[in-house]
Amino acid sequence: QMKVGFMATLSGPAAALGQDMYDGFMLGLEQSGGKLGGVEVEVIREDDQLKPDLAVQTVNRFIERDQVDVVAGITFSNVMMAVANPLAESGTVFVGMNAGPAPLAGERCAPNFFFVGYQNDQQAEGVGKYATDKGYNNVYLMAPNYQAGKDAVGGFKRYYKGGIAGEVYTRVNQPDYSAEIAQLQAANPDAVYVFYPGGMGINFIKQFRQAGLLGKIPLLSVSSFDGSTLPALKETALGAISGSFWGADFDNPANKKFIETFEAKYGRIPSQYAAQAYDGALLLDAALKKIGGKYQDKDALKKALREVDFGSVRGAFKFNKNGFPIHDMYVFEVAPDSKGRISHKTLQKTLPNHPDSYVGKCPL
Amino acid sequence: MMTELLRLDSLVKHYGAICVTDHVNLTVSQAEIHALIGPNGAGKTTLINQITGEVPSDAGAVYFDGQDITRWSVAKRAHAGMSRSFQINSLIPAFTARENVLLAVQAARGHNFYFFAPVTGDQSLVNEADGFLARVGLDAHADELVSKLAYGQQRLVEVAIAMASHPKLLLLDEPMAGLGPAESERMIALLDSLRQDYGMLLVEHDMDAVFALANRISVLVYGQVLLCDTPEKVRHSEIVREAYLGDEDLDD
Amino acid sequence: MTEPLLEVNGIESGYGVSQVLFGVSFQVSVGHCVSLQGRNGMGKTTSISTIMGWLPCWRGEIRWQGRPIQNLPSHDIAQLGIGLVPEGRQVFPNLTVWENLVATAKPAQGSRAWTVERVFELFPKLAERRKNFGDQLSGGEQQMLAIGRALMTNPRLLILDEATEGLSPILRQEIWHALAALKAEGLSILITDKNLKQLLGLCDHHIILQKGQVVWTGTSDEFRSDPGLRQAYLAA
Amino acid sequence: MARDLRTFVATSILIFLAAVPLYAWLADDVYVLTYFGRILAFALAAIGLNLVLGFGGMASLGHAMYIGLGAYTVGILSSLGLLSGWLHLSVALVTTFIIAIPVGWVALRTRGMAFIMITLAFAQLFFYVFVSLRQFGGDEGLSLTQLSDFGVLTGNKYAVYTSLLVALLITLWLVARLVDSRFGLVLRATRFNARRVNAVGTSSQPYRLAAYVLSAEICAVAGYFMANLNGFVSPAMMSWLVSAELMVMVLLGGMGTIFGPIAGAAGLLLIEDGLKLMTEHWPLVLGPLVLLMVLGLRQGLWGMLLPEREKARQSGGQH
Amino acid sequence: MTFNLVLGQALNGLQFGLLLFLMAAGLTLVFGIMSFVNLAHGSLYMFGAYFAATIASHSGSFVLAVILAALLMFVLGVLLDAGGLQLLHRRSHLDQVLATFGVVLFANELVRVVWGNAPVYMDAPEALAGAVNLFGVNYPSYRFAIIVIGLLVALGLYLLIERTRIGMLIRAGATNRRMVSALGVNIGWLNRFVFALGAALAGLAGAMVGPILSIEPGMGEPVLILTLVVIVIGGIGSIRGAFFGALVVGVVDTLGRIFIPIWLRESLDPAMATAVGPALASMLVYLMMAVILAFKPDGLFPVKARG
Ligand SMILES: Nc1ncnc2c1ncn2[C@@H]1O[C@H](COP(=O)(O)OP(=O)(O)OP(=O)(O)O)[C@@H](O)[C@H]1O
Ligand SMILES: Nc1ncnc2c1ncn2[C@@H]1O[C@H](COP(=O)(O)OP(=O)(O)OP(=O)(O)O)[C@@H](O)[C@H]1O
Ligand SMILES: [Mg+2]
Ligand SMILES: [Mg+2]
Repeated sequence: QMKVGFMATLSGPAAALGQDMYDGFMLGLEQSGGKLGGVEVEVIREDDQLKPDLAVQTVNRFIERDQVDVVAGITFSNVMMAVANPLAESGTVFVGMNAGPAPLAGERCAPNFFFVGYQNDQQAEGVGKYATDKGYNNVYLMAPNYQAGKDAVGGFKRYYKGGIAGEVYTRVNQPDYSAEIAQLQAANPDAVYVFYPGGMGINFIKQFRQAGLLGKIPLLSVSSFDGSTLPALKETALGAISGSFWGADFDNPANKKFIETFEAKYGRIPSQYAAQAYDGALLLDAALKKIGGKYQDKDALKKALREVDFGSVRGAFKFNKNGFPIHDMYVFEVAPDSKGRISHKTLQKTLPNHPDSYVGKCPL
Repeated sequence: MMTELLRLDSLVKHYGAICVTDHVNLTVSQAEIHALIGPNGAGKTTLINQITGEVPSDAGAVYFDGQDITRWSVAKRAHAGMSRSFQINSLIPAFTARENVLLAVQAARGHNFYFFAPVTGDQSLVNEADGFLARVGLDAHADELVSKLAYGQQRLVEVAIAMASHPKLLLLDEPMAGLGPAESERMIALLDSLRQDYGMLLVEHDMDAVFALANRISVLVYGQVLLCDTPEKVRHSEIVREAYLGDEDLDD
Repeated sequence: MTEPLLEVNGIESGYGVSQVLFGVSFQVSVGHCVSLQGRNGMGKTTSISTIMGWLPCWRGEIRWQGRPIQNLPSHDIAQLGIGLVPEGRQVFPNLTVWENLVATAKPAQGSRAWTVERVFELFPKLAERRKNFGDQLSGGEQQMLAIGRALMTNPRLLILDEATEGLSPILRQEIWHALAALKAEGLSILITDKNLKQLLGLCDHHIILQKGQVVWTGTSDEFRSDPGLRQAYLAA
Repeated sequence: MARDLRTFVATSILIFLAAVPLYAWLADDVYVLTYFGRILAFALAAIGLNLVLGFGGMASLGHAMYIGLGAYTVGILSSLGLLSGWLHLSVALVTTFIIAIPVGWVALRTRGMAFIMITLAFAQLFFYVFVSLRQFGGDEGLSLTQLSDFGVLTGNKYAVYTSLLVALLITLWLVARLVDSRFGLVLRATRFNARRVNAVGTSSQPYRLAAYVLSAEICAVAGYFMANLNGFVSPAMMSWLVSAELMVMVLLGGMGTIFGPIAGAAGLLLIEDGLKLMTEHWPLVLGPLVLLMVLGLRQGLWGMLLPEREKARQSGGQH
Repeated sequence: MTFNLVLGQALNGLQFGLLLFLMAAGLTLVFGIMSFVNLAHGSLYMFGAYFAATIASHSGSFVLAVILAALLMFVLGVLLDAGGLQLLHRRSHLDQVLATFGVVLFANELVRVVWGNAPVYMDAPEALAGAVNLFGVNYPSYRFAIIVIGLLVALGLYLLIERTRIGMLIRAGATNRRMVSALGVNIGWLNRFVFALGAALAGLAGAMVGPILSIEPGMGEPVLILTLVVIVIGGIGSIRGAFFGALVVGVVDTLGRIFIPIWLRESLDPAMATAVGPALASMLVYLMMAVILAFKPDGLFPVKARG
């Protein structure tokens, strides 16, 4: 029996993401009959409570006590950074399902790390490209003042060639944006680009709309108006643009099956977080199949993970040498889906076969 | 002539429009009990607070032992040899009677930055504290938490603390308040026995005590010293009788 | 006229695990004044606290006009018509004098009902300080306020625990006069005080407590005629 | 009798903690060292907080800041290539001293709720400073490429655990002596009545400040150990939630008791983990449990074992 | 920068302040006046928001949702008090902190179990969707409604506490419950009423902010901290203090957020300015609190007397 240590943020305000990841992963597992590559699997579920020190302890337990074969999950970058060292040192296979911080794609990349989600900057880069394609020449940038926010702005700027109307970093978990919105309005930009995950995004867009700006000024975003917040936003977010590598309306067999079974089981449209984790399960399943279920052979498993084609819900998928994916970036518009529910509608592909920007620094 | 311990030079305190102490002049000498009497709200407690420094004065000066201490902090004044009891009990409820007194005893020995040796292991400190408790007749209650003592007993702890910091001057704000007749008598005897060692400023509404103890009496009315004289004179002063004493039979 | 208002029968009570009262009994009749005496720490305040429901009554019973009231919540006890002037004043520091008086006031039926004006008449000093907060008052002023506050509930029984403590002699005399007048109006009084002479003048009955037990009870005349009493129970 | 019981329980707990490395070695289960190491580190910090909160009545909601200072000293120095463990420790102590004095001096001007909030404010200031220090990882923290260097013992989990345990025992002993000393008497007195302390001629402020600085130092040592346990430091260690958790540990264990913080830290963390094993919705159980403990125990886990009189002492004699 | 810009932003600050006051009002009542440190106040606010969102989505009426949410919270307040919190009224502040911390844990998890992990939906009513013109500034009408309600609550509370006998009794009870009850007042009921009123105000605030903020588990804690800051800066124990404290925090925070980065950009090199500016702006409220408390330990508008 193979052991998978699954750790995510499953409590606190950000628990929605972790829960989606867990649901997605378990769904993938269930579809292959509770087995991965024919091997009976025991999933040890742990909540990191978004506390880095607790996460380190838990990962140590996975490695030292439980002696798991695979560590999976991890919702937030700061938790990822905290556990990167012990994971890299132990050599245990790690399948990351959301957080993809830059240092781990670059100088601190490790041969046992496989990020089935995305590198943090990639989605932003796609939106930057979109803004350039649209011919915007005066974009206003906003993000919370922490590393992920700065990365999201940096990624955008990397592919955006026009001018910048303003660059504002707000307080983490700021409730009120009226002053910033007034300032933004005064700058009269072509478009606004924001990175406001979770509750911050909800606060922002509600207030943006009440100021009468939604629909007037194009609103571009990443990780803000996604599957985790749309149910709370509904028509409030109609028309907002967001960048990702996956959308619920993707028309490929893997995705169709995923959407169908997920909705049937959980009664909601899956989010990107569920999709990534589901992909993680598919990935493990395919890799293990390839090596005939010999999960004890770590090197073979790593090799298989790196090479296997598992039929991702996002379509084309390939691991780069740093363990981060090369995949297509898209932008979406918040719009009603075929059943009239508010979801994402694919607008266009922006960056096909897009590698991350840090792979050059990876010594592997 | 006795040496002068405390001299108040024209002390003033206003609260808003009310002038609570109005240019008060007063002296207390070594080995003297100077009683301060006056109607309720005349400013007696305020005056004591001004002397100890808890209430800053608006004008005037306080001299103690020849020094101008008007701007000194509470702790510094206390350290220089000025000690008070509070009109309303102000003890450490979670401490035993002994610990309460110890606090004062050790304060008198300079700073307390001794982190290591247990206080109760220092026999000289403990003995001294017990000595003061014995003097107020509480030796049997040394180990009781003061919050469990009856009100009257707590008053006695107040006095013991006041003595324990080796003061030159005792400022006593209604030490008899809350004491029964018997305890009052005991307190009077106690204060009487202390008079050689300290100068005392005694605020009290218990006239038996005042007339039994005081060498001099000052009468404070509306913040002003109406009269400062011997007990005999004060007792028979018509104004004092009218403003303060009424027709209380003093020879009860 | 001697119908009992408050009866205390063999109550036992204390703090936490330490027992202080060991069976205290007495009664206060309508229109009577009763004094509780004893040296410091003998249980006077504890008796009063138990009557008021501040302390649980472990054993025995307390009756108000024949109805048992021990261990009722204190507000119910107070509502029966008991006004308390507690030991240590306990005025509300964050209320003004005026607010202290009216906050818990209860209207009374009779023409001689206590009102703010009447309290200010009794204690003119309070009128001067009506806008001051409780903790800005001098000790004596607080005592006046505590008495005024109790009177404003227009009680049938007034309990005074060391109510003249800290008052100037002239004011003390006024209080004694006022109490005499109140008694004459039919108010019942339970009082502890150290001014024996005044107590003897005012009260009909005296109860002496020693170590939580009643050791003597009698009238003022009986008290006066027993010269050993003072020495035995009240002196040091 | 109660005293014997307390001695018995305390010794059992300490013996248990001392037996952990032995078990780890015999059962070849290094994880128990990590696990109980974290409990020890929190217990150490809680002892520090208890010094001001429990004995001095100063409810600081900012002590995580000192944990962070201790931890970041290790992180920053080792990222600069300065590895000596003794250097880390002494720099942590000195930095904390330099910062705790002015912070404490200002904060101690206030009391009660204002003190809680001003200590929180200072902690938040430092929190934001470290969040914005990009060169040291910002909010994503800093991985230690190398732990504090102690020769052959470097990074040895047994050594880290054992030294942490020794540090805890020494601190425990020092605090036990301290509260009974002349200094301790003044400190405990200020908790209940600073006015009285001043009136006897002891200016209370220097004593409160000294206690504050001392407790900050203890927390810094705890932070130093946490950095070495986790091999990682991050601003999350100094978030107000950690300060709050420390406070909960002290209260849960029993304010102003010597052994309480250890009981509180172990209690909270163990209960939390135990509940997590039983249900995914563990806070649904933990919450009411905490509430019931406050209502039922009054003086915390350790206080439960105290005799009546000591309980009364803790509550300032009120019933 | 123009005077108009500053004025406009000052207005934004004022309205943020009023939003804060609305959230702080119930807490002031329970903590400031009744002296009960209720960390669970944030949870009550969260429940208010969830109740309102649920009622609004079922009934479609926003007004009904707000009113019912406040009423439900009043009832819940009564139940909570009767169900054990009353025992905490006479405990020390620290006991209250610990016990209500337990309640917070429970409440957040309960919300997660009942409503799920994800935030829930609530929108402003149609009638308030537009904007009004205020001093030449275009103002979202919904914000305007919040300002009006904030002011009404402030006035109502002020009158209740300072001008009524209930208010006097509440204040008296905060310092000496025993004495209040010995004067014939059922302090238990009084406290229950105040607590429930506080809960209703929290519910009202939660319901009112539903359309502009995210309704999610744990939404109460950041607000709790901010409102505690407001109360302490204003001076514990007075409605006036909380009101002005909220305005001060609102204005300083807003102006700081906007203008500190601008000033820094003028005086430092841009890279430095983008690094320092937002960090400084995040610290501003706490910096302000530290400075104010260092100089005025009792806050800006201390109550005249305290027990
Ligand atoms: N902080 C204050 N603010 C306003 N007025 C005050 C303050 N403190 C005291 N007072 C007033 O000053 C006057 C003098 O008070 P003080 O306590 O000195 O009187 P006292 O002579 O000690 O009276 P007593 O014999 O009743 O104790 C009183 O009328 C009191 O109301
Ligand atoms: N809060 C308390 N906790 C424990 N014991 C107490 C408490 N208050 C009083 N006692 C004890 O109860 C006994 C009776 O006290 P009580 O206050 O009733 O005396 P009293 O007769 O009113 O005396 P006094 O004249 O001093 O007011 C005393 O021995 C005292 O030690
Ligand atoms: Mg006085
Ligand atoms: Mg008494």
